[in-house]
Amino acid sequence: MSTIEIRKVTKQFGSFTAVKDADLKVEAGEVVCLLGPSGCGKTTTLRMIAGLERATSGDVIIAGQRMNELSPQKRDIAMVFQFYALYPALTVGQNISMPLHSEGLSKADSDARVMKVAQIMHLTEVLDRMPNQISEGEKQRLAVARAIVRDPNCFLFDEPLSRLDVELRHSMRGQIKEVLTGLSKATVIVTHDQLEALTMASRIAIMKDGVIEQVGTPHEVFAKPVNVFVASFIGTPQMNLVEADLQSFGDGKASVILAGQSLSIAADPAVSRLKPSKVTVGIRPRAFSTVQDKGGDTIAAQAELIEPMGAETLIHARTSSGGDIRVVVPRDKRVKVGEALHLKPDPRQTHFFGEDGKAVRA
Amino acid sequence: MTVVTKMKGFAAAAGLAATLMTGGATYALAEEVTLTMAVPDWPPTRIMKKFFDEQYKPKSGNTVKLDVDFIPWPDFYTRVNASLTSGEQKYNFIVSDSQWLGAFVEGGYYRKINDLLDADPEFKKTLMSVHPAPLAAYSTYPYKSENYYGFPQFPDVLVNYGRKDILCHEEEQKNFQAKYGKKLPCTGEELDAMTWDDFKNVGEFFRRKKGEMLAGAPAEDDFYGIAFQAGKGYDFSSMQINGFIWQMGGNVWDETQAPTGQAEGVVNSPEAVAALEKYLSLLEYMPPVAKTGTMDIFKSDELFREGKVAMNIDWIGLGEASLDPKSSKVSDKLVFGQMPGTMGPDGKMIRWSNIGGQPFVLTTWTTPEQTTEAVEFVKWWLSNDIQHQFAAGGGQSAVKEVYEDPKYVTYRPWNRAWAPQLDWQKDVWHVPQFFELLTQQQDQFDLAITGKQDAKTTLDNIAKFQQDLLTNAGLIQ
Amino acid sequence: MAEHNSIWEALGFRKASGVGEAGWGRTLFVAIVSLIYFLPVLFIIFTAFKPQDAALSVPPTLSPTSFFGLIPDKYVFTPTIENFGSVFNRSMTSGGAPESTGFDRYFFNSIVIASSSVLLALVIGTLAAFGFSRYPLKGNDTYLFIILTTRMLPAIVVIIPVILMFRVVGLSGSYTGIILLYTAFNLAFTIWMMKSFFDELSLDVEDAARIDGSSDMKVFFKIALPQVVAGLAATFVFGLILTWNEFLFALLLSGPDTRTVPVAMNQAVSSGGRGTDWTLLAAIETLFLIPVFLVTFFLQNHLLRGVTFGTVKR
Amino acid sequence: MTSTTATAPPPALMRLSPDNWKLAILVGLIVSVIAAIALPASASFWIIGAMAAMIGAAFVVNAYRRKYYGGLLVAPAIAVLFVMNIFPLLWSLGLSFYAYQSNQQSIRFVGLANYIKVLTNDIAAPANWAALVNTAMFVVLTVTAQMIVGFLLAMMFAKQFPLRKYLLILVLTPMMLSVVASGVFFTYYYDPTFGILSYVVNAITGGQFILMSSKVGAVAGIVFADAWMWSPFVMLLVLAGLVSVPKYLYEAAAIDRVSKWRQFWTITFPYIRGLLMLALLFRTIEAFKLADLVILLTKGGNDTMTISYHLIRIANEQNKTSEGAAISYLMLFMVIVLTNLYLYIANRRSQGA
Repeated sequence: MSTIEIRKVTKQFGSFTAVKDADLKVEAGEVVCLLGPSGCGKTTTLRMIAGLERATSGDVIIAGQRMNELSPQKRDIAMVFQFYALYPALTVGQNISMPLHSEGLSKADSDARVMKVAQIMHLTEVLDRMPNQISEGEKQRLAVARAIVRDPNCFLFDEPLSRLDVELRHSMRGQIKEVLTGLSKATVIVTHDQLEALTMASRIAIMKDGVIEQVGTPHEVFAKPVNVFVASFIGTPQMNLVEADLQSFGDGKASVILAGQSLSIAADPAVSRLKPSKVTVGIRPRAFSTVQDKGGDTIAAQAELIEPMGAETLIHARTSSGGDIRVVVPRDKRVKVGEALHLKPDPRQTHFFGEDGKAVRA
Repeated sequence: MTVVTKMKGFAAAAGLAATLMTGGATYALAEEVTLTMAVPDWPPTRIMKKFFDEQYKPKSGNTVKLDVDFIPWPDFYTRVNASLTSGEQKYNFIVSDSQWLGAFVEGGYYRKINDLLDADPEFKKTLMSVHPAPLAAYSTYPYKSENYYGFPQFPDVLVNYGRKDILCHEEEQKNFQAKYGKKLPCTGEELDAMTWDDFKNVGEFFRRKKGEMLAGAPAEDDFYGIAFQAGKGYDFSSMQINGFIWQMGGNVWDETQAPTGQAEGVVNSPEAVAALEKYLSLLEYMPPVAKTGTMDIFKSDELFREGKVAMNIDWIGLGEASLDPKSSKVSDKLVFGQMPGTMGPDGKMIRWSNIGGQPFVLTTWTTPEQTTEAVEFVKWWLSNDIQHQFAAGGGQSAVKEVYEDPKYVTYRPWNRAWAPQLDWQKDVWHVPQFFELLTQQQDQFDLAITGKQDAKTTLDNIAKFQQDLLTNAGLIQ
Repeated sequence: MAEHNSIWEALGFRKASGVGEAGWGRTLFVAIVSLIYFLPVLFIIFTAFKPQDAALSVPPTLSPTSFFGLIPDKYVFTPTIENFGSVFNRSMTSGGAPESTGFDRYFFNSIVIASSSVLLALVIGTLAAFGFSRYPLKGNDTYLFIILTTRMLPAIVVIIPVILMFRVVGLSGSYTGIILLYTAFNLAFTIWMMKSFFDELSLDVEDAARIDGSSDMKVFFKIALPQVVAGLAATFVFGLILTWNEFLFALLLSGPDTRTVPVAMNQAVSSGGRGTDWTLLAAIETLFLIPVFLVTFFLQNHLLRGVTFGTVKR
Repeated sequence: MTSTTATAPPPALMRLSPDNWKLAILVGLIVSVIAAIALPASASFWIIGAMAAMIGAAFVVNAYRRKYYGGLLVAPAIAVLFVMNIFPLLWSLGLSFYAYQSNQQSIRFVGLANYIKVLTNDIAAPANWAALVNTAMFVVLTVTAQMIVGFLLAMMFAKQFPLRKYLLILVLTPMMLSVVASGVFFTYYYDPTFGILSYVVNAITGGQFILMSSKVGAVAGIVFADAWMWSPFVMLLVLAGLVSVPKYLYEAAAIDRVSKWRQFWTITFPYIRGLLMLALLFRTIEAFKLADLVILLTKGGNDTMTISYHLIRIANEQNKTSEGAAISYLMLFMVIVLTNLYLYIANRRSQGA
């Protein structure tokens, strides 16, 4: 069974806690992306799974077996490094066959495996070249090829695409996903690029300051962020997070004073538990509709900066109380700088966060 | 056609340039004369400098400065040779081993002083007051000719260093008497009377392993009876072996017989072979380092000072260290005698030994002003008063009036053996080929000492080499 | 399997946290090997502290203290610092009063001559290395090789012309002469080392700087040089070690006033009309070791990061 | 950068200008030869010197005018090397074609006679060959020992561990010693009466132990002392190579379950090969010059004479300057051939890999 599980894993470097009480379970065939800003502990987590770092406490369980004390060699895993870690003195072909030496395969078997993988990763043309003689994309594919040539317990990827340009990155995402789907292994990918995570992962684990904030499918983390950090981290343009005063809750609607204006917004019943207090209201930029009249339940703002994004247009608007609001409108909706806008949030896409930053949901 | 003597020209150019550059400055004041001297760095030269600074008053009224370059002994030849042969012309006076005379006189570096002697009878008288054997050794080239070059700086001979506490110990005396039917030499006079056979007996008798009884107490370490030089470096076996060869009726190639004197047939004569065999046979009784070919004059001296041997034959020049309790474990147990001799068929002792020590010489580029002052300095140096002071301060004197003075023997314990030994000192090879002769001979002797070759082969090789070399050089016809 | 791994970790030979790191067990092992390797030096240093008459004692004395009875008394000597005083002041005649040996001067000379010649070689050699690396001449490798050959001949062969030349231009016995000679002596090594460092640098940065309008001079000083600081440190240390102990040129080209310690050290090898004065020699060497030891110690990190270049290029 | 040199047209030979170095060489050569033949040496020395300065100046002006900075950068080094090293080397090369002894003031051109003598003369040649064979033996033994010991020491220090810095300096110290001091102390260590080695061996075997009394022992003693002193040099170079290996390669290898042995050959060795070759190159050149330890330990006894010590005896002690020069140029020739071989192999390997 190819699974990965970490339980209450903590890593300390001296007095600095890099990872704190991380829990994560990756099933066979599942791809989990560790996503977070740099320095959040995601690479450390991955290295602990690989055995390159020893967990200070907690359990690392691979294929159902606790492996905390085992060296990387004994964990039977495959890993793709951020800088590929290609063996500079070996040819492409030798690089691919390197992990096979410990399997005791015959030369013919080994060669066959290398050829097969090379075909999958489109490396057959460059098998005899040295790593410094191939392109960046080929290096990346070689790194993956070296990982999948074996039948390991699981796959680990450390920022696999960070060194590629946008176009290559796009096509590699597809290729890797395709390859991984065929292998049905537990896979962990570390990335700081949410698009990469959203497109490749079955589930995403979002980390901040050594703590896993939320684990969920791409849809879940997008639609139901558990806290302000996840809400702001996932989705582009970034979600609007506006401070508001919760006045009262009744009839499925919350009355708030937001940017100096009184609004009544449909909200999750759980909001009713909140006492009248400060809350943060999260509204995605695409969740506004602009209305003509300045009737109730709209936010009045003035367009300050217009950024065309192709099919859509991003408007930076300023509310009467001075706050910034990002709004995405369709391309055909023409807005001029200085124009007054009346923004009506979509109640189904409005998130309430309590004073502790946690989402308030049923 | 002969190619232009470029080297010579170059040296001349160098000299010219140097004179141009330094001339004005150095001789701006005519009455200020600097004599530059290259000397090995050791007490006899340090004391000479000290006496000069404290006592020397030039008669001429000039200000005379003695600028002494003290060069550590191990590098002395290298430094001096390079200075001379490169045409550096740096030194006016050079302390020189007597055997370097030939090479550097022929090279045109050492100044012949006959004209100075003729011009200054007092100077001549001073030099002639030196015992003829050391005078010939230190001053003449060709050896024993009338051409004079040098003045004794530190005259030196080989003497026998003994350990009174061991040699005079009652028990040992008794056992020795019982074993050899002869008295174990104990006093200086008894040491003087020793032959090489007696010396061998001492060696054999005192070979003690660690823990065996030695002079009434268990030996703390392996103990040996005798030691003398048997090293490969410089002349650290030839100087001893030559004594054996002369005493036993052989000879080395004799430069005073040139060009008729031969090497082959002389150097490897049966007498010489027997002498070398005798020398080699004694090595057996010496400390183990003798077998490595590195037991030079310093090593045997060190073994003696550390109390590992009962007798050591070494130069007087190394004696001070034995007297100093800081560097010697035997400083209060010393007895000195003459180097052993060989009993002739007529029952008379045959004595010969190779002289040591160093003269100092004048160089050819020394200016007349400097030469004048230099002569005054030499006269002062060889004057009885200074020579007495020198001897009292740890030097030796070859000036007759000085060493015959009864005071002389009181200066140092070995001085009793000094005067009689001067008579049988000989020197070798004042020829330019000295280093080639010496190097090859030392290499060959080393093979014999380390047991790789017998005495006959060794001397045959040496004779053949010398015959070839000296024939080519025109010194053998 | 897990246990097997842990034994090495428990002993400190391996650290789970990270490849390429080890713990105290490794320290212990390396300490033992290093100390054994260091023993001959340690013995020299100890000898410097021995009373003169203990230098050659049998059995050899090995330690200044018995370590609370751990070492038998016969191997223990009573330390003294007298020898260090003798280096600078001792009687040079039999029974005479102590006088200055000139060693203060010799130490000063050694420091001045070694440091200035190594620095000079570093400056000239680094410029040349940059030239060879960035502006290759036709037959560049041949020139480099010729420079290397200047290190191949025993010094004794070239010494006579050098002495004469010094005499002609009046450099005999001067600091300038010996410093210039040592500079040349160090150049081959400096150029080879520094060229290797420059070869390893990325040219893109320098090209970028040129595009941004930097002069070639600025490229060298502001871009290239800061990247090879480690190399400079390494070359300096290697050069210093070689120059510090140079003997033959120093013997033949220095005068009484510019004599260096390695030459004067032989005073103790044949000392005062006898052979080696062991404690004096040890004291000189110990003192002489200190400056170069300290420099190496403080530049050690650079040495390790510094001497990294690719392959020998010809 | 290099294009500036390629585009400049070669100056016409006879054009009179301060940057016409070709003309300068021509004039310099002619004047020098005439001066050497016609004038006394004292005058021709300065004239030849002036000609050399003129040629050098022409080169510098030429480089400057063509904005050829490479030349300007290299010039000071070349000047110092030329004056202090190359000129004396050429001088002694010249002397090797003359019959000249530095303590005799005559000199005679003899062509290749010195070379023929040192190679074939039945007295001189065997000594030279014996010294050469010994030197080759020492080079092989001591360089091998240094490479192995230096390499092992480097492996020992390759990992980071507590106090590494302080232990490393201990191992580096031997190479900082002056050869005189360490050599003299090795005579003490090996001394059969006073030495530590014999004391230890005596205590174990009970018999006498005289290391330096046989060729094997003497060679071992010299090689040990030399290798002990210079292994740290090799260690430092190798260690620098080891620490330059990116750590992630070892991590990748660990994950790929590559054996330690294979890790060494595929990752470590390629990184240190260049440095090993450099260490080998410099140590071999130095080992060819091995003399001072031999002088101190054996004086060449027990058949340990090396070519370099032999040369000192011939050129310095016996003042056979020309003969010494001939020997040293033959030796130089051999070292050059050897080093070129090294560099050729090193280069081919690094390109092939």
